[in-house]
Amino acid sequence: QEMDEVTLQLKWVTQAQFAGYYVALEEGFYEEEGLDVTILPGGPDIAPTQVIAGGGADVIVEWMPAALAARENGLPLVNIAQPFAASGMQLTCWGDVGIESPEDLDNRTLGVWFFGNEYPFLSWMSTLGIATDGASEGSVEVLKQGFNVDPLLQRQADCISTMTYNEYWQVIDAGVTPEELVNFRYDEQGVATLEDGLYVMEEDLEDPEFVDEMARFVRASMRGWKWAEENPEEAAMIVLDYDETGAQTEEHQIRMMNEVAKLTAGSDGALDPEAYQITVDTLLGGGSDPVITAEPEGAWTSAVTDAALN
Amino acid sequence: MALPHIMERSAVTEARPDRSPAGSAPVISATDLDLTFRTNDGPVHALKGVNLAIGKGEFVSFIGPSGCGKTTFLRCVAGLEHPTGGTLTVNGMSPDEARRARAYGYVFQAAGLYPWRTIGGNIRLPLEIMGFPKAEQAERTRRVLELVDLAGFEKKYPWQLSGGMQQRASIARALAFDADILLMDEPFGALDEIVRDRLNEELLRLWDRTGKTIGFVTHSIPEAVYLSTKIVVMSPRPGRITDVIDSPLPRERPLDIRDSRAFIEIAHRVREGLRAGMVDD
Amino acid sequence: MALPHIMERSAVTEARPDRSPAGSAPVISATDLDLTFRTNDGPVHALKGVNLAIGKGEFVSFIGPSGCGKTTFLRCVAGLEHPTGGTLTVNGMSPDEARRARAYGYVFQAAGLYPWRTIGGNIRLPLEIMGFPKAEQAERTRRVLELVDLAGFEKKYPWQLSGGMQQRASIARALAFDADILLMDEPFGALDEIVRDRLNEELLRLWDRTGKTIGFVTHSIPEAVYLSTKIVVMSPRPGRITDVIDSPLPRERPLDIRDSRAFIEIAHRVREGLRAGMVDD
Amino acid sequence: MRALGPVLVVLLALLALWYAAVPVMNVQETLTRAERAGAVIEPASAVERRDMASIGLALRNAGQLGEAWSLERPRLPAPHQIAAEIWASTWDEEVNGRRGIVQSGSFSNRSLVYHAGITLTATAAGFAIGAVLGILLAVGIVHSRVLDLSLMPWAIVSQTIPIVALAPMIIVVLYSVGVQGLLPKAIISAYLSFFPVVVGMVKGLRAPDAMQLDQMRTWNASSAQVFWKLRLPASVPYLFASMKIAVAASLVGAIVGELPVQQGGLGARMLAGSYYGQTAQIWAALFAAAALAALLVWFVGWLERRTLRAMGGPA
Amino acid sequence: MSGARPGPALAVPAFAGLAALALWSATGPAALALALVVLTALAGWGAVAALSARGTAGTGLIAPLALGLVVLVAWEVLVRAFAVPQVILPPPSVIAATFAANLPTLWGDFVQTILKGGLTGYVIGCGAAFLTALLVDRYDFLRRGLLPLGSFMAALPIVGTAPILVMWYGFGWQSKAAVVVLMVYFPMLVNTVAGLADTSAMQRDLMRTYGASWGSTLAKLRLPAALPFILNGLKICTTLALIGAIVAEFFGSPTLGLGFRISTSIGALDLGMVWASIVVAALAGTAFYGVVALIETRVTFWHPSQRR
Ligand SMILES: Nc1ncnc2c1ncn2[C@@H]1O[C@H](COP(=O)(O)OP(=O)(O)OP(=O)(O)O)[C@@H](O)[C@H]1O
Ligand SMILES: Nc1ncnc2c1ncn2[C@@H]1O[C@H](COP(=O)(O)OP(=O)(O)OP(=O)(O)O)[C@@H](O)[C@H]1O
Ligand SMILES: Cc1ncc(C[n+]2csc(CCO)c2C)c(N)n1
Ligand SMILES: [Mg+2]
Ligand SMILES: [Mg+2]
Repeated sequence: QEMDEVTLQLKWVTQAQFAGYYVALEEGFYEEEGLDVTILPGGPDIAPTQVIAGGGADVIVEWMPAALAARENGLPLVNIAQPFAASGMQLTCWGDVGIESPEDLDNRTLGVWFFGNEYPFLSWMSTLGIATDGASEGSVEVLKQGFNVDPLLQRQADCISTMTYNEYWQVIDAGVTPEELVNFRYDEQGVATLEDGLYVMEEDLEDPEFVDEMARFVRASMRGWKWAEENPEEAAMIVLDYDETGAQTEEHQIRMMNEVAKLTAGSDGALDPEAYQITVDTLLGGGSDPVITAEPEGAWTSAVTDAALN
Repeated sequence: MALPHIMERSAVTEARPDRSPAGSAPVISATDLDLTFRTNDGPVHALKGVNLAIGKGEFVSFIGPSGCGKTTFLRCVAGLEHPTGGTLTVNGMSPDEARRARAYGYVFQAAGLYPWRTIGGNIRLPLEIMGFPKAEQAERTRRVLELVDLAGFEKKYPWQLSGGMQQRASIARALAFDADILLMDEPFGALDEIVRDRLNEELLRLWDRTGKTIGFVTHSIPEAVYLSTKIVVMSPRPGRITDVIDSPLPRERPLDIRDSRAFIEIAHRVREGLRAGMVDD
Repeated sequence: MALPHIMERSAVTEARPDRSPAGSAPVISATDLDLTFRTNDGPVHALKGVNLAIGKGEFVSFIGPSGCGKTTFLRCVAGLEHPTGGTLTVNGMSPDEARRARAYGYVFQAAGLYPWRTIGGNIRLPLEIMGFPKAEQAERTRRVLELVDLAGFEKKYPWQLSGGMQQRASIARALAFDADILLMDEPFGALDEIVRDRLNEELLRLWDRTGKTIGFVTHSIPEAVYLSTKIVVMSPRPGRITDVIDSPLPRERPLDIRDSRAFIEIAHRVREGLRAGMVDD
Repeated sequence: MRALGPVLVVLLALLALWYAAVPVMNVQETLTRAERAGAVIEPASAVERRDMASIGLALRNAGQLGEAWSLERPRLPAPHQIAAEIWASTWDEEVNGRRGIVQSGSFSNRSLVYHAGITLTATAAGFAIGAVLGILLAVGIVHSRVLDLSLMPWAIVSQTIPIVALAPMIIVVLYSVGVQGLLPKAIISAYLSFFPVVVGMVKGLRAPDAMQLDQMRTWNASSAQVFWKLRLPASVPYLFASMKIAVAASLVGAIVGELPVQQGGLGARMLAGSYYGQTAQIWAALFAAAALAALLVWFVGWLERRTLRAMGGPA
Repeated sequence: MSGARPGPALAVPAFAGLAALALWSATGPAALALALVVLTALAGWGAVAALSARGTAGTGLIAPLALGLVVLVAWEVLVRAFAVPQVILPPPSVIAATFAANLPTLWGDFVQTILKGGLTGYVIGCGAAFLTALLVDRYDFLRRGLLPLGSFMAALPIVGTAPILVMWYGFGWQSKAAVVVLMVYFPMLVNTVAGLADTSAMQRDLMRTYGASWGSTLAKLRLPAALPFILNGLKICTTLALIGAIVAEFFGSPTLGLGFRISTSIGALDLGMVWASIVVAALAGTAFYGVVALIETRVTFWHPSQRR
């Protein structure tokens, strides 16, 4: 039987954040759907949007702000599924410097991820009425945070961006007690944006065969996700086996899997239009320099999930 | 005072072409040769009105102060430089044709052996380039090595030989393809006097044995007198011939000949010619 | 045949020290000088049992085949090399003390001018180092430039001068600080015969005018004979003195003197001495 | 061997300096840990300590610095920590580890041996491409005046472009035209290594002086003969000198190329170490890379010696 | 020989005409565009060959510009003709437009990365290397002990050192300067040491005959003799310094700088901005290199390599 080839480009390195796809691959869920899937790990400065534009992938895992920004820049990406129901991004601060509420952020130095991940932060600051051009009254100093949590540990920044499932635990692993830290979940600040969705090129969706292929892909992936939620330890081990850098540790990946499961828990793969609207509103409200200037049209479709889930 | 003296010599020079030995056509013949280099600082008149005929089997030395055009003349003969006026023939051909016909061997001032080739390899180099068959290459290499007294050193590398031996190897290389003409530009300039004496003796013997026509540039008056059948004295700016001296010395020349009356007289005349050229300058 | 001849000369040499002119203490005096270089290939015996006394105002030439130790001896005198045996004094001091007392000027084989300094700057170099006042530096520079006939070239860079002019500048540099002893290691080796002749004449004149003591290394027999009051002939491996010839030529020496009987005889004796050394080897 | 003495002395001095620097560099973290463990620190809070000079802080709390040489996330790890990490991620992992070569039959992806192997392959491929390209360009430049005039300035400009910063994009673009795996890394590696080769090789091919070229003319040699028999042999010493620089550049290129791809290699290892704050792992990978570079340079030097000897140079 | 070639009178207009034609065809059929690009390149070759055969003054400048022009035309035409997505490779015209529209931003990045990070690191690194070289030259022990270890240090790849230095020296330009110091230190050291050793035994002996001290030998002989090497080192280090400063910004930076701009713009798929930043880097690098090369020709005018 002829297998359909699908290439998936991840947003980041191989880790439990992408456990569902690796599980689906390892457990043969893709194969059962007649798919021959290749998973390409991402990495720093690899833009999945660019990869798909160049034809290097059929479908990508991307965060919605980056996908919508790309759409405005002339790359028509469409969300076909949203395995992550909730956002895991937060700002983690030292409590002992006197930060308790968002207002206390004024005049601080903050570490932020750029590379398309800065939009929710900028939008949040704009709703708070805080500028981002240097540590002074009514403004914060923004650092382009690198790949790790050192800026916080070294106290080069008062707060840094973390994911609930990853960097936060690295801070804890470094010996910091949860009591010393204050977390601001973007979810709770009302500036949540959708993370880790599946995106394809708009023109590809005109082909019913491709839609069918994607439906099977999403179905198998969601099976993978649910399997991973139920078997976090096995899932983490599968991820570890696929990690070619050999840098991940079992303990950390199992914990990450457990945390990720909380974010995927509410999702069957279908995009929640309400969450989509919050994301769009957040991005449109990005202050003087919004990420997107107009309400996007056709940036998501339920055609694939409809086919997949029925 | 010096001027009429030169004029007289020049007159003699110009009369030469018909005087080449045995009346046969000269091997190298230059008429009214001119060469001007174009440089950034303006033209350099390197050769002016040079007339010279060299007959078969002659040993001709060129002597003159630095920059007088000795090298330039030799290079013209070799087809490495192109005269801007006058005519020059080698074996009746143009110098370029002669070069392509491999009519001559050229020995540069420094030995210029390739350090990555053995002595044998260095001597084989022109033979390879000229496409001699392998067996003949070996045979010729053996023969010229013997000729310059370097048999047994074929497998050695240049740095394993003394300066004098290197220079002999370089001469062997020029001899290997057996051109009738040998052009040598200060081949012994870098050697000390004693080694030089020995090589001079050997060169004379070689010339005697092979009957080649030799053009030889030198700065040393005794060397020029000792070696040549004909000494061409040149003066600079623009380079021209001020004197051509036919040597009365016999073909057989022991080194002692340098203490002879005749030798000292020719040397004196050469020195006078050189000084005249300087004063004239 | 050669051996007794050398022995005889050596005997004469050893008798020398007491024979220095005017009976005054010699400026340079070597007794049983030995020098062995330790190299990776084993020791090189560069000087062996050298005995020599040079009196004030003498012009002493050193001649011998390549590698016989001429340079090494001069360097010992200059305190640049340290003998491994025997004693050597310069002006009654050790060579090192003499060096620090700036007792001599040294001229190397190649001109060795610093390309980043003008001719004037090069001549000023030793003066700067020795801490002469600015005004005197200028004055001395002017004077020695005139002495070597280079007035007007003070602002030029070395490469803008011919080889002969560079060599003269290098001599001027050695003269600038007016040491009583001048040590010259083949200063004219790289020059052509005509330029060399002229520089030889000028050097003689300078020596005559200043009364300096000069040690002069050369490869050229005529040069040695023409210049010296005393010619030291050396032979190699291990380097030793085979002959010391006191020249009967007068102090006044036109270039023509080289065609004279006396000159030719001395030259002959030098050549014989050199050959003997070679055969002996 | 004679050189070993001074190297050892300097090395020991550096090590001593290093050990002395460790408590100063790590003072903040060490004191924070001591504070969490209940010790009395002066000043008492991390916020107060934040902007203080490290040396002063270290001196005032000299008694609390015992842990500085064994922190898990040090700013500056102690040499023995790095040594331990290198040991653990080479011998120990391969011999005793579950994925090591002893138990699994292939090199463990957690060992530096495995990653050095990946990097070495990319480096070798990149170096080969870069060297060949550099030599070809040099041949073109020496033989064509047009290329000489127009290409050389651009070769210089090419080196002012921060290719290292563009590596991710280049890999993506290459990916889109179907080039993947070893080749993209090799291309970046080649980009960094071709330049020294061009410069050195042009110099080498032009090393024969006018006399040697004239000599060839007197024999009426063709330009191919001049190239093979004169220019090429004469350029060998220059070629090797520049290849030593190029091979080190190749290694840097390969490491840079590995960063975004994250499919193994010392570069991926360094980044992962940085990403997870495993300082010792970065340092170990760093030292492995430096050792690899030294090895490669030594290898080129060895090739050089062999070639020159085969060409008859003084041994 | 040269008479057989078309003169510049023919080749130059042909080149210009073909370039224009190629640009005009950019949105037409790909094959035609490709053919025109090849023809343009050939005409450019002919023009440069004709100019250089004549030895026309300024060929040294015209030739590289002609090649640059050929590359730009080919780039523009091929990107358009083959409809390469802008998010993969934008055409030069788009890059130029972005460049022009973002001058203030790019200027700020230039100041941050090149002037503050690159130049400071360059000065400190080269200066430290120079002083070390003097020490190494003075004490043979250090030469034999330090240089082998130095070559080990030179092999430390920037991608490993940059995160560490950002951790040590913070996010500002200081850490970038530190990365640059580490990058330029060794090449500069090696060159200076080689230069200081590049005196002949004769030149050194000459100083000894003057009874010169170490200091005056250094000032009057070794330093001047080392200048060509020192300047060569300085020249090599220019490009290293810029690359180091830019790359280090990938590992943490404030919200400006060329490295920051490049990485952020890739994330936003603003490829025009990416390339505009690269243009700034290349211009700055070439200018920096050019300035040092110019100083080199001025200061070492006496060196044979500068005299022809
Ligand atoms: N390629 C060249 N371009 C310009 N001028 C040249 C060139 N070759 C030689 N000259 C000049 O032509 C003149 C004659 O030079 P040539 O080399 O023939 O002299 P020479 O007699 O061989 O001198 P030497 O004894 O120093 O070798 C000199 O003034 C020299 O500077
Ligand atoms: N530094 C050294 N180390 C080892 N051997 C040396 C050294 N300097 C000179 N020699 C050897 O000592 C011997 C004498 O050398 P020296 O330079 O004094 O000869 P020379 O008479 O000046 O020769 P030339 O006429 O070639 O200049 C030679 O065999 C030489 O190889
Ligand atoms: C250069 C760079 N920096 C930060 C992120 C943000 N980011 C997106 S997913 C992810 C993994 C979470 O553990 C992180 C850190 C990025 N993509 N690239
Ligand atoms: Mg000549
Ligand atoms: Mg000598």
